This record gives sequence, structure tokens and C-alpha cells, in this order.
Amino acid sequence: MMGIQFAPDHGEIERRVEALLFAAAGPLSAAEIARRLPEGADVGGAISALRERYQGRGVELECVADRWQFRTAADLSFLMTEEREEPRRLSKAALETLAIIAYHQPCTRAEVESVRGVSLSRGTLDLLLEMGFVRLRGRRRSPGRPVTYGTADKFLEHFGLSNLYDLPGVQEMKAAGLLDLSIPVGFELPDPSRAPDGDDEPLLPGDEDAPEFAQDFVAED
Amino acid sequence: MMGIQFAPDHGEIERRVEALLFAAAGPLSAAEIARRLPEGADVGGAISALRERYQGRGVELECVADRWQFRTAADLSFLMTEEREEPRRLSKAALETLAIIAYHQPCTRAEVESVRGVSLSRGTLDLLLEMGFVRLRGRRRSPGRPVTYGTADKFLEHFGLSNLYDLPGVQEMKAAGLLDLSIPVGFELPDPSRAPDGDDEPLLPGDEDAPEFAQDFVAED
Amino acid sequence: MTEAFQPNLDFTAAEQVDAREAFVVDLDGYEGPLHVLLALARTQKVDLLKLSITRLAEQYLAFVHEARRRNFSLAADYLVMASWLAYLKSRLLLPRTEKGKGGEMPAEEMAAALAFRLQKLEAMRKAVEAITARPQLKRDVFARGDPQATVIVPSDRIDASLYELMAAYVTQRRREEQRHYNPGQRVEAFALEAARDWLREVLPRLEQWTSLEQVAPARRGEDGPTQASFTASTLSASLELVKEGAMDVKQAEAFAELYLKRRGRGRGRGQVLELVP
Repeated sequence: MMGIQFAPDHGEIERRVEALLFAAAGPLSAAEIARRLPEGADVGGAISALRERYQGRGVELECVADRWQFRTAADLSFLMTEEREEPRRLSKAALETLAIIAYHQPCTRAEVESVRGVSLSRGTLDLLLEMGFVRLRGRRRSPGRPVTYGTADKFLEHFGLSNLYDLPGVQEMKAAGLLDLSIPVGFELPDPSRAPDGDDEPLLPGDEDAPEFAQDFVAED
Repeated sequence: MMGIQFAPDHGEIERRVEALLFAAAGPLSAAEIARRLPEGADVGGAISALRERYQGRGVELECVADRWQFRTAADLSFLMTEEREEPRRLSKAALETLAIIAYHQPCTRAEVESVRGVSLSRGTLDLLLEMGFVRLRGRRRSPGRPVTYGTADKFLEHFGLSNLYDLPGVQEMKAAGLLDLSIPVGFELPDPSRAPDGDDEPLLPGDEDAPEFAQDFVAED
Repeated sequence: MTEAFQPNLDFTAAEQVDAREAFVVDLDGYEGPLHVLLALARTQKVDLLKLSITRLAEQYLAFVHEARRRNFSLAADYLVMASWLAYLKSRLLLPRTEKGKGGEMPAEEMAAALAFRLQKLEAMRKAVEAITARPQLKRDVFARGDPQATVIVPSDRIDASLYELMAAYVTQRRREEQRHYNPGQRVEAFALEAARDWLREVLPRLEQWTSLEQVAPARRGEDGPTQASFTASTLSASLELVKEGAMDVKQAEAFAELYLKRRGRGRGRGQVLELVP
């Protein structure tokens, strides 16, 4: 028998993962954890074991933006008066804009405006961009090539969502066709606030951006 | 038996102590913990129980100068130092340099410096090259034949752009509140996708290491 | 969505509601006509799919009417929506056999599309509620608090967004512009000494009240001080001469023309503002 154990056992891997997650400044991905462990270490298994071990404790292991982080249990928030930071208050308009972007991403400014029926006031989108909740994603392949927006990881981290699938009610809304951005053909609601810059044109059939919402999930991990 | 439990039991006190110690910015004394718990809560008992629970784990509860603190197990310290140096955030200088290269490519080091108004430290450009955000594009057909830089595929990939044409333009800068309605006089955004490549000589293999100051007497102009 | 669905539709209750009283005109809480429509639709207490668009149109028109009665100035979009709804309502009430003009969408489809938009907006409203009800970081849940204890810095992602890239770029360009700021030519002024000399020269001829404009030297060509500078310096110099007792200045009222005259003979009469030493 050898005096030195080369391959750490499950328990030891779990200890190490626990230590790494405790010492991390932010959420860690399984890949990042794996990089610091011996090759072939069962990171997934260790995470599951830790999740179970911390279940119901004062500190829990949460999945946010496809990464792992220890966080205090939500029901103990009342204790944390000293640690609490008063979050920047988002206006109703900003929250609605954030929700529309989150559920419809990638979507353009014009699409946000069309859902809300009013033009976005200056400052609404900037604030979301500045806070890091929203990011620019690309451009729509439609006339005018408008920029599209999506949510950033910070949004998922802030609201404790493990990924976009985790958005409340997203499946039901999708099933009900509510996340469809194309409003029935020919339907024109008067909208004097909209700038007549061609943003208004309906998406072309087979627009390549259209399936991106679904693709996102596949691509992000 | 009461329907509502007014006094939290031992397990609940333990949870709360665990959460408080985890979220605290530094070690906490038993008195400090007690102050945030219901009167008469057995803080000492909770600490003992937690100490035992974390015994031998990746994280341990330690007492330093009569205060309590979670720390990663001492024998795992070897895990903690590694890769600390790796960049997570781009430094301000790096981000600014990258932005100028992205919009003005192909551009030389001197041109970046002229926009930034400060000389570029060696590490900044190296870092961007190493990260694969920036690549050497060629040489300017001008005295000194300075090397020109441009963005690399990884740049597009990271920022989710399908090509350089997708870089946000003046409209988006305005929409994001970065530019006032009154655009500064002379603010012109170059179109990096139409960069005059003819301006540059392609780099010859092995040319990359050639010193930049080498005068090329055969230069066309 | 399921919350919006009410199995027992209480139509009688909805019928009893007088829209004008049911809806207090309070525009503060509403972003635009669609938001108002959604709030009105909720007062019908039915699933949005079963919404009576005719009734909604009536409610909305009553809302606009009420807002006008109370002298609320409604933004244009509210009025455009009102006329569109009035039109839709009239089309919905037409007998079905009556075909719309060529290419026009059937009124029922337009109504359905409006209901869809309201549903969509409501879904987003609910999404906001659901998202903000979640435990939020640093408000309800907390990561490890000790900054010195964090040693592992996640490294497999780079925190740089396009927004930051844009911001960095614009900041640079602004700074560059400020560095290169060239205030241009120094503005040349008509020197006070020169103005004094000029006034002393013309003073003997100022026997009548003469306007400041006429006294001040005229600008010649594009170079040199501006006319405003000539006028301003001449005025300053004239006040000095008044102080010395060499001349008088008068003005009928504030902002009226200023008149200059040398001290001595021919002093004018009348109630005027005079600067006398």
C-alpha cells in the first residue's frame, strides 16, 4: 500500500468544493471548480451532495446564472439588517422594460415600446445597461438593423435565477403564445410616439434571430 | 401545545447564527450575535453545535480573539492561491484601448495613444493580444511602418457580435445615454467594418517580431 | 395566466359598474393608453380573452371624457387611441354582413389583436411582480460578507459588456476633444482708455442730446472689436466723464435709449432719469 493517497475520495472532493465556493468572490461554474481539482473529480456529484447537506441550513448552495454560490437562506433576511444594501429603486417603467427584455430576448427597443404601447423615455434603458442587468446582444437582421438587448448574468444573480428557463411563468407564457413578438399581421395600433424610422417593419418571415430565445439556453452552458 | 412557536428552537438559533457569521464582514463576538437574536437565545450552544457540525469540513468555524468566523480549512490553503492573478475584469486602460482599437481599426499604437492622451503601457496591449481580443493586422504604409492592430474573432464572440458591422453606432450610444442629444462637434464614428485594408500591408510570416522602428526605405510613400 | 382566469364570471357586477365612477382619473400611475386600457379591462373582472372590446371602448371613451371634463391635458396618444377605439367600436357594432373596405382587417380580428396586446402587457406586469417578489441579492439573501476571506476570484469570464466598451470609447473621445479644445482667437475689446480718449475728442461737439449709438465709434470691417464692445466701452467711459462733471447722461426709462450731452449750455428739460454727480 502506498503511504500517499493520490486520488482524493468523494468526501475529500466535497470538502474542497465546499472550501472553494466559500472562498470565492462570486459564483463559480462547475468548470472553474473542476480546474482546481484533480482531473476526473466528480464536481457535479460533490455539488449535489453539498446542496443536500446545506438544504434547510442558514446558508444554502444556490445556482445562479449557471454558477454556484453559497447564500444565506431567504427566510432569514430579517436578520441581515446590517448587511442590507438598499437596492437602487427601479421605476415601474424600468421594471417593465426589464421584464420584457428578459422574457423576449433578444428584443429591440421598438419591440419593448410596442409591448408597452409607449415610447421608452430617456434614461430607462441606460439605467438598466448601467446597472449591468441588460446588455446589448447584437443586431436584428431586419431593415434598419436595430440593436437587440438581452439580460446579463448580473440580472440572474441579483434575482437568484439559475438560468432564463427559471424565469417565473416563462413556460406557461410561451405555451400561451404570449412571448411572440409578432403581433397579428396587419394589426396596427395607432402609435404616434413611434419614430418612423423603419424600426416598425415587421420581422421578415424566417428571421434568423427569431429562434434565438430557445438557442440561448443551449448555447450558454 | 402552542400553535405558533414563539421561541425559536435550538436548530433555528443555530441556522441564524450560521447565516449571521457567513454574511458578516468580519469575525463576530458572541455578544454581537446575541444582539441580533431573540432574548435568551443560547448563542454559546449554537456556536458549539456549529463548530462540531463543520469539524473536518472544507470550511471550519474558528475563534480568533474571542470572535467567531468561518474560514476555509487550513489544509486546503493550497487550493486558494492558484490563478488569483488571472484577469476577471478588464482594467480601465485595457477596456479603453480595446474600445479605440475596435472602432478605429486598423490603428497603430500611436493612434491609440493619441486618442487616450497617455502612453500605452506595454502590458495593456499584450494582455489584449494574449486574451485573443486583439490581433496584429498589418503595417501602416507610413514612415516607420508601424504595426496596426484590429480586433480578433474572440472579441466578436465575447461581445456577441456577428461581425464588426454590428458594433453599436452613434444611435445606440445616444440611446444608451452616453452621448447627449448634442453630439460633440467633430464626433465621428469610424465604420470599422469598412476599414480600408488597402491602407495596410499584410504582415509577412515572422514579421510580427520585427522591431517597429525599422525604417523601410522601399515604402511606397 | 391562470390567476387571471376566473371560473365564475360575474357579468352582473360588471354591468352595474358605471365606468365613469369606477375609474378615477389618475394619470400618474399610468404610462400610456395601453396601461389605462389594461386597468380598465381589469374592472370588467373577466379573463382578458373574454373581454368585451365594445365595453372596453366605452369605458375608455368615458375615461377620456372625464379627463377632459376635469381639465386634464391628455397626451396626444390618449386621444389617438380614443378615436381609434371609437372607430373600432362602431365597426364592431355594424352588422356582420357589412364588409369592411378593401383590405381592411375584420373588426373582430382587430379586437382580438387588442385583447392579445393587453394580455401580453398583463403577462409582463405579472412577470415584474413575480421577479421582484424573489429574494434579491443584498436585500434578502447574502453572499459571504468578509471581503478578505474571498481568495478565489472567478476567472473564466471577463466582465466587460458592450455597454462598457461603448462608454469607454465615448469617454475617451470626449477627453480627447477637451484636450484639443482650442478656444480660438481672443476676443478683442475696445479698450477703456481708447474709449475715454475718443469721448474727450467728440465731447466738444455734443451740444445736443445724442444717442449712445451715435457717439460710439462705428466698427470698421471684420477685424477689431465688435460693435457691442465699442458701445459698452463708450458707455463706461461716459459714466466716468459724468463723474468728472464733464457731461450728462439721461435715459427715459429702463432699457430705453441712452443720450449723452456735454455739460453746460442747452440742458434739456423734462422728467428724465439723469445722472448728475
